[in-house]
Amino acid sequence: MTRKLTMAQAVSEAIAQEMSRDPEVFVMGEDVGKYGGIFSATSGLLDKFGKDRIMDTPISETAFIGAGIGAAADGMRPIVELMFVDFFGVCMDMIYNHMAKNIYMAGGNIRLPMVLMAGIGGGYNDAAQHSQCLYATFAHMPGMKVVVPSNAYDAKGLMMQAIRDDNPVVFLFHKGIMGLSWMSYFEGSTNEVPEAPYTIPFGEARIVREGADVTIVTLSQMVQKAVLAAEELAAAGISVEIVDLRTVVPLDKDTILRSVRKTGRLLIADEDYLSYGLSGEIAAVIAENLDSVALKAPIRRLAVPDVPIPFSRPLEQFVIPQVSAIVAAARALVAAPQPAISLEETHA
Amino acid sequence: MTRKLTMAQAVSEAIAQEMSRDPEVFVMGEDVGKYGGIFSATSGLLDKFGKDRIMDTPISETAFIGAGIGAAADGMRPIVELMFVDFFGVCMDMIYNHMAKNIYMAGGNIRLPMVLMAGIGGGYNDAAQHSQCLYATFAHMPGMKVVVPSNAYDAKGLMMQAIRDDNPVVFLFHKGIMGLSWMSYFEGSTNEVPEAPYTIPFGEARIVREGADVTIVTLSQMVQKAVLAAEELAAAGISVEIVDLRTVVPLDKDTILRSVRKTGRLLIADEDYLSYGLSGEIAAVIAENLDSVALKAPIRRLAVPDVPIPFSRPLEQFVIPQVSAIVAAARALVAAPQPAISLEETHA
Amino acid sequence: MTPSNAQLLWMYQTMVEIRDYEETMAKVYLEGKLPPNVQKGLAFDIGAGPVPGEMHLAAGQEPVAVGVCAHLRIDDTVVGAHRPHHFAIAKGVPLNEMTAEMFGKDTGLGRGKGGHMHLFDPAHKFSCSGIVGASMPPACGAALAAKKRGTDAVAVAFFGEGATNQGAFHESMNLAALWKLPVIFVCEDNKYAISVEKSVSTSIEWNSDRAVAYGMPGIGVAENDAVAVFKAAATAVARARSGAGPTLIEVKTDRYLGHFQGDPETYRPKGETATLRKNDPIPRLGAQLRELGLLDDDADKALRKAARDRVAAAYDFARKSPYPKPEDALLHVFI
Amino acid sequence: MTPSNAQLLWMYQTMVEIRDYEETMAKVYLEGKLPPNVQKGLAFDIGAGPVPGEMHLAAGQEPVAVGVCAHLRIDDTVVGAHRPHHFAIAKGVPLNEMTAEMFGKDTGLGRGKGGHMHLFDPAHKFSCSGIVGASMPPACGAALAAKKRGTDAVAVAFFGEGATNQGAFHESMNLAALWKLPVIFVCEDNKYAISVEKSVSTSIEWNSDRAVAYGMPGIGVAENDAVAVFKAAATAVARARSGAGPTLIEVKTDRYLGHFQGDPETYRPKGETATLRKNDPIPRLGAQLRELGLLDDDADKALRKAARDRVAAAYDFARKSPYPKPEDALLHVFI
Ligand SMILES: Cc1ncc(C[n+]2csc(CCOP(=O)(O)OP(=O)(O)O)c2C)c(N)n1
Ligand SMILES: Cc1ncc(C[n+]2csc(CCOP(=O)(O)OP(=O)(O)O)c2C)c(N)n1
Ligand SMILES: [Mg+2]
Ligand SMILES: [Mg+2]
Repeated sequence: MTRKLTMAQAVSEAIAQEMSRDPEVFVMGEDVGKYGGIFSATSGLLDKFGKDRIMDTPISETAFIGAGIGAAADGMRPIVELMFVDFFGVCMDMIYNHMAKNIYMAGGNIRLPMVLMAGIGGGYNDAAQHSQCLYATFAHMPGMKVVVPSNAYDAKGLMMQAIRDDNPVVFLFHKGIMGLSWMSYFEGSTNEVPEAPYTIPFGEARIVREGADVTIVTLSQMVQKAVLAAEELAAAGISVEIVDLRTVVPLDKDTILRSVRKTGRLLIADEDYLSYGLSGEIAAVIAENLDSVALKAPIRRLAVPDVPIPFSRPLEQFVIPQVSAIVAAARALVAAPQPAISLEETHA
Repeated sequence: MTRKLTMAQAVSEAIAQEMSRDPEVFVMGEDVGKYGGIFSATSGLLDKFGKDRIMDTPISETAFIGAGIGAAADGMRPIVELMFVDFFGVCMDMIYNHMAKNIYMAGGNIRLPMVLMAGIGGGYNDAAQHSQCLYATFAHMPGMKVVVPSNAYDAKGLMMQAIRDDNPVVFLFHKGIMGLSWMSYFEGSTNEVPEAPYTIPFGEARIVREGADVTIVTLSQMVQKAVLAAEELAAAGISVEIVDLRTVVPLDKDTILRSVRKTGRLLIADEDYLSYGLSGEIAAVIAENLDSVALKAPIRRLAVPDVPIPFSRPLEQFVIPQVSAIVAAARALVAAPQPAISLEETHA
Repeated sequence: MTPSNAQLLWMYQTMVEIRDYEETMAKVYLEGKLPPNVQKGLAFDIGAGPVPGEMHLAAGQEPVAVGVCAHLRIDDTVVGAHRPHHFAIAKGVPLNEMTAEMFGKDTGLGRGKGGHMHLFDPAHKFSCSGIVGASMPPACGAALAAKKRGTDAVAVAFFGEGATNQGAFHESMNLAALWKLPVIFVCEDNKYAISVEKSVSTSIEWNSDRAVAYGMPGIGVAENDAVAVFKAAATAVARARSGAGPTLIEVKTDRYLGHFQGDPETYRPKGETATLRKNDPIPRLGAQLRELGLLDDDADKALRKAARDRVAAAYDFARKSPYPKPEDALLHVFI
Repeated sequence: MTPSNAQLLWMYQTMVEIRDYEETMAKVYLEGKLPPNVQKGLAFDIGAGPVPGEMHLAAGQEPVAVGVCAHLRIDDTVVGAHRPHHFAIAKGVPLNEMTAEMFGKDTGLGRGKGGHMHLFDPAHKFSCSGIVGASMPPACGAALAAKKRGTDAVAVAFFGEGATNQGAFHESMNLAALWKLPVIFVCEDNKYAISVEKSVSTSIEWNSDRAVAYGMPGIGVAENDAVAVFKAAATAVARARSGAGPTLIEVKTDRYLGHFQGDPETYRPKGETATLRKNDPIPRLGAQLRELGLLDDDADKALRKAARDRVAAAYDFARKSPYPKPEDALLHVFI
């Protein structure tokens, strides 16, 4: 029988199993030891593996992420935690100019098996410097795989995959689905997780729910919101298909296209900033393929409307797309004038 | 009679005129003094204004950009140079978590009149850490205006506007259009510049060339490439309209939509990385408005294909879109099956 | 320089007010966050209640704030970090608007947009940031502005001992020393950076010894004591005002509460805070005042009541203030 | 520790080879870059010729490279900065593949993808970066790996005096000292960071004095001399190998050429480089060798010719190597 785990438990179990298997794996970061990671991603690991393999660091992200790069280039497999993704600004040079580019600049002559993990997301009023998603920022820069799980099962398999990958992987977990005892979370993210190790390949989106009328392309915590929205929409007679991207680099364009070809309607539900980010990229996938996608309505995007995340609850709830916003956007999509004829149909 | 200036001359003239007008304006950065800025953006300013106002800094981007923020919050108007935009990783926290967010977090109760300027772009084999554009990275994060001129006339007017703005402005000049004596450049970027001060409002794209068959939305150096491509295409009977965005925050969506409504075909020509960036955002503007845009073909994007910029000349020329690539893409757009029926037409 | 009687009284009364403010917040913060009002299974819900989000309180660290701010004028700049209330109060930031900000109200310093780590009061030249180490560069900038304008205003950057290992510390120290900026760097060594002890993060014992790396004076204050801090700050502020340049001060202080409210503090030796509290700097300064004849029971009571009233009024103001309209979230990205 | 005869000879011969390499590059680099072969109006075209892009040469700074690398084994790691050739050569990076990389050829260390600031040779544990200060954190990581594996390998981070004001310096120094990592930090003080003199960038004179801020030994080497560097490095490398931790070394050295090739050098006092060249460390070490009877005219000639031949062969190899196919640009983002 499989057990239910929170996403935090799933992540730390994946790390523990890989650490047991492979002595080259170790963990570095702020408060990853006694504290077990601020978001419990390394909970219990210090007791199991000791402080030589679960290393608390100074607040020196450039130095310890850079040290991870050096150790990885030497064949070790560091897992480095950047506590909140929002702190990337103090260490982005090590991340994007080195971790991400060294393999390429070496013409493929080195490996860089490193996992950089960080907490993302808002919804609990942690304001402008502690609530961002920013996955699109990493995804825009070549050389990093970017993994953004929505639930415990995926998190374990994707983390094991990440640790075994010889390339740098950025693993971003949304705080609001970790199943922490001190933050309300979406229960759908806590699910059955096999005890035995398993991996989930990167670049394969998951159809969370099949549907006929509207495709919602989404990821991370927003998947859980989309599920709630879909239930509400189903009651109103609107059949929603949910695509959970799971990884944004690589991006599973085929699954997106297949779903939108079927439903003819696309809603992108994203917790990152609206402009120049994830939602634009997904829109482009469609816009570049309008000869084979018959859209019944223009695509729609939900995302943070290009403002920093405000602290005050009513403001934050307004800027981060909520279940109700997904419902309203899906309804509006379905209500858009029909039928429409796509480029594709006119070619026939 | 107006004179022709290089873009570098235009930028330094704009700064000089504002410094003469307003004692609160000053310049900080590496090698901005005696050297006159590695890309000559501050050429001649040390002699005019002395070292208290044209300040060479240590290689401490976090400290001196942060100092710019502190001075701007105090009412001064610093112009801070980050030599290559590629170095943003060592100081992004000051840029995006502070410079960009402080006004918002203060509920509009402070001003932050600061210009951050940097050189962008490749084409001269400076490899992966010195050739990037990255404007989309800044544009994705709320709180910064992002200015990307394509020629000397615009550069002067936009720089004056930037200095006078009470908000932070990121001003990105492409090295390959500065008109430097040590780097080949596109001559179209050196043009007539009035001596008298003038400003160009942000958020107003410029129609560089009117056309009927294909819209090319582009910016920075790529505008000059598009102009050459348009001439070649005109000879082949294809009429191109070129939209120079000039600023990416704010983005002039109206001009883009107006042009694509007219031509029915969109090519985005971008020197930033392809995915999760500028080209996706422009594509989304269209995809969201397919009820009022009659596309004759799917949109097309040209950008750096998600690889770090390689050093070797044939490789770099391959990944950075060249005039020939623009020509080929525009031809392919026109050759795409026609006629196609848009959503809009079906609503009528 | 020893504090005048007025300064001693001001420091005492301000410490009392800060402590009351922080202890009140510790209580108010818990409202709505505990079972049975929260999602089933949770021990605590950080996002619930009238003051949601993280909350870093400074009870125990009052001497650092008052000892330094006793020397400051309204035109001097203070930049704090993620644990900012004691500095804000000592710098004169109005309690009402500050508290309203932490409640996310429209009357707050930032109309509710900033929250407790992002208090901006341009009138009192106070600001802070949730990013470790981020107080230092902007403080250099404020000092640079003062210098450029030829005033004798100074700037103070406060930060924790954990922050000294952030690159921004080093870059700012060098810049300030190089340019002889009128800035005072004040490090609060409260022994922990969240759960990480100083010995696990820092290769030497006294950060003030790092000042030599910049040719800057460093002053270590070994006692969590307002007068001791006052004396160190007197030297540093005078040096800055005179144009001689920056100083780095480190104060050994104590954090009585968790890193943030809700911190399980399992990393702390049992009984540690109880021991620390025995050396509480507030009663200690009170006793000194009494010895000097500046305080008696009645005056103390009155002063404490006055502080309590001001604090209570601020929380009341915050509670009664309206929330901003949701769509106001779209305002103020630019001005 | 004084160098053995073999070490003295190796240092001399390696310095000769480095100098020849750099001077050859200075010439080759200009090919195709000057009028009339370039766009009208240009004095120089950085993007033209067989070796395009920026080019930072280290003529004059050879003592730092050889004095340190004389102590290193193949399993020791070296991380350099944007001016990396002297380190690469002293660490044993093969000249052919290194040169081919700078020509952008498929036979290069990185198949032409890296270029001169991005030389990766995992076999000799050499790498470098174009970002100032970026050599230090990865060197800590290599040292950490050695420590975890219980080997006595060490890591060296080389960087310029300008880089010491980058946050990465401070963070890495603290981390290395805290974790007692077997790393040697070697600062080349060539007096300039592009056009900015050390006194305009750095608040103290000797960066080696900054070591005390980390409880780490600091060694200043006042002479641009291979033997002097050798001695300092001997202590530091021995300390690292023994598990006692890191050392910071600063060497006063001289940059004979521009910051990059094409640098107008208007910021330099007239005649400065001519004066510096009078103190050239290569003939100086040559004279010592002669005194010790380790060198005579014939041996010197032979050794110089051998170096010249190796260098010439490398440039020849590079020239004759094929370019990668354009579409190979899409490979190697991931492996
Ligand atoms: C750059 C950065 N890294 C990490 C954090 C997370 N963080 C917030 S407070 C803190 C500890 C700070 O310790 P210290 O500077 O000693 O201040 P104290 O909390 O003790 O007042 C950490 C690690 C952050 N906010 N910013
Ligand atoms: C973070 C960063 N800032 C700025 C630069 C631009 N830059 C390249 S080399 C250099 C000067 C470096 O001086 P130094 O460290 O003394 O080394 P040297 O060139 O003298 O060998 C500068 C400012 C850079 N590459 N990286
Ligand atoms: Mg602390
Ligand atoms: Mg130098």
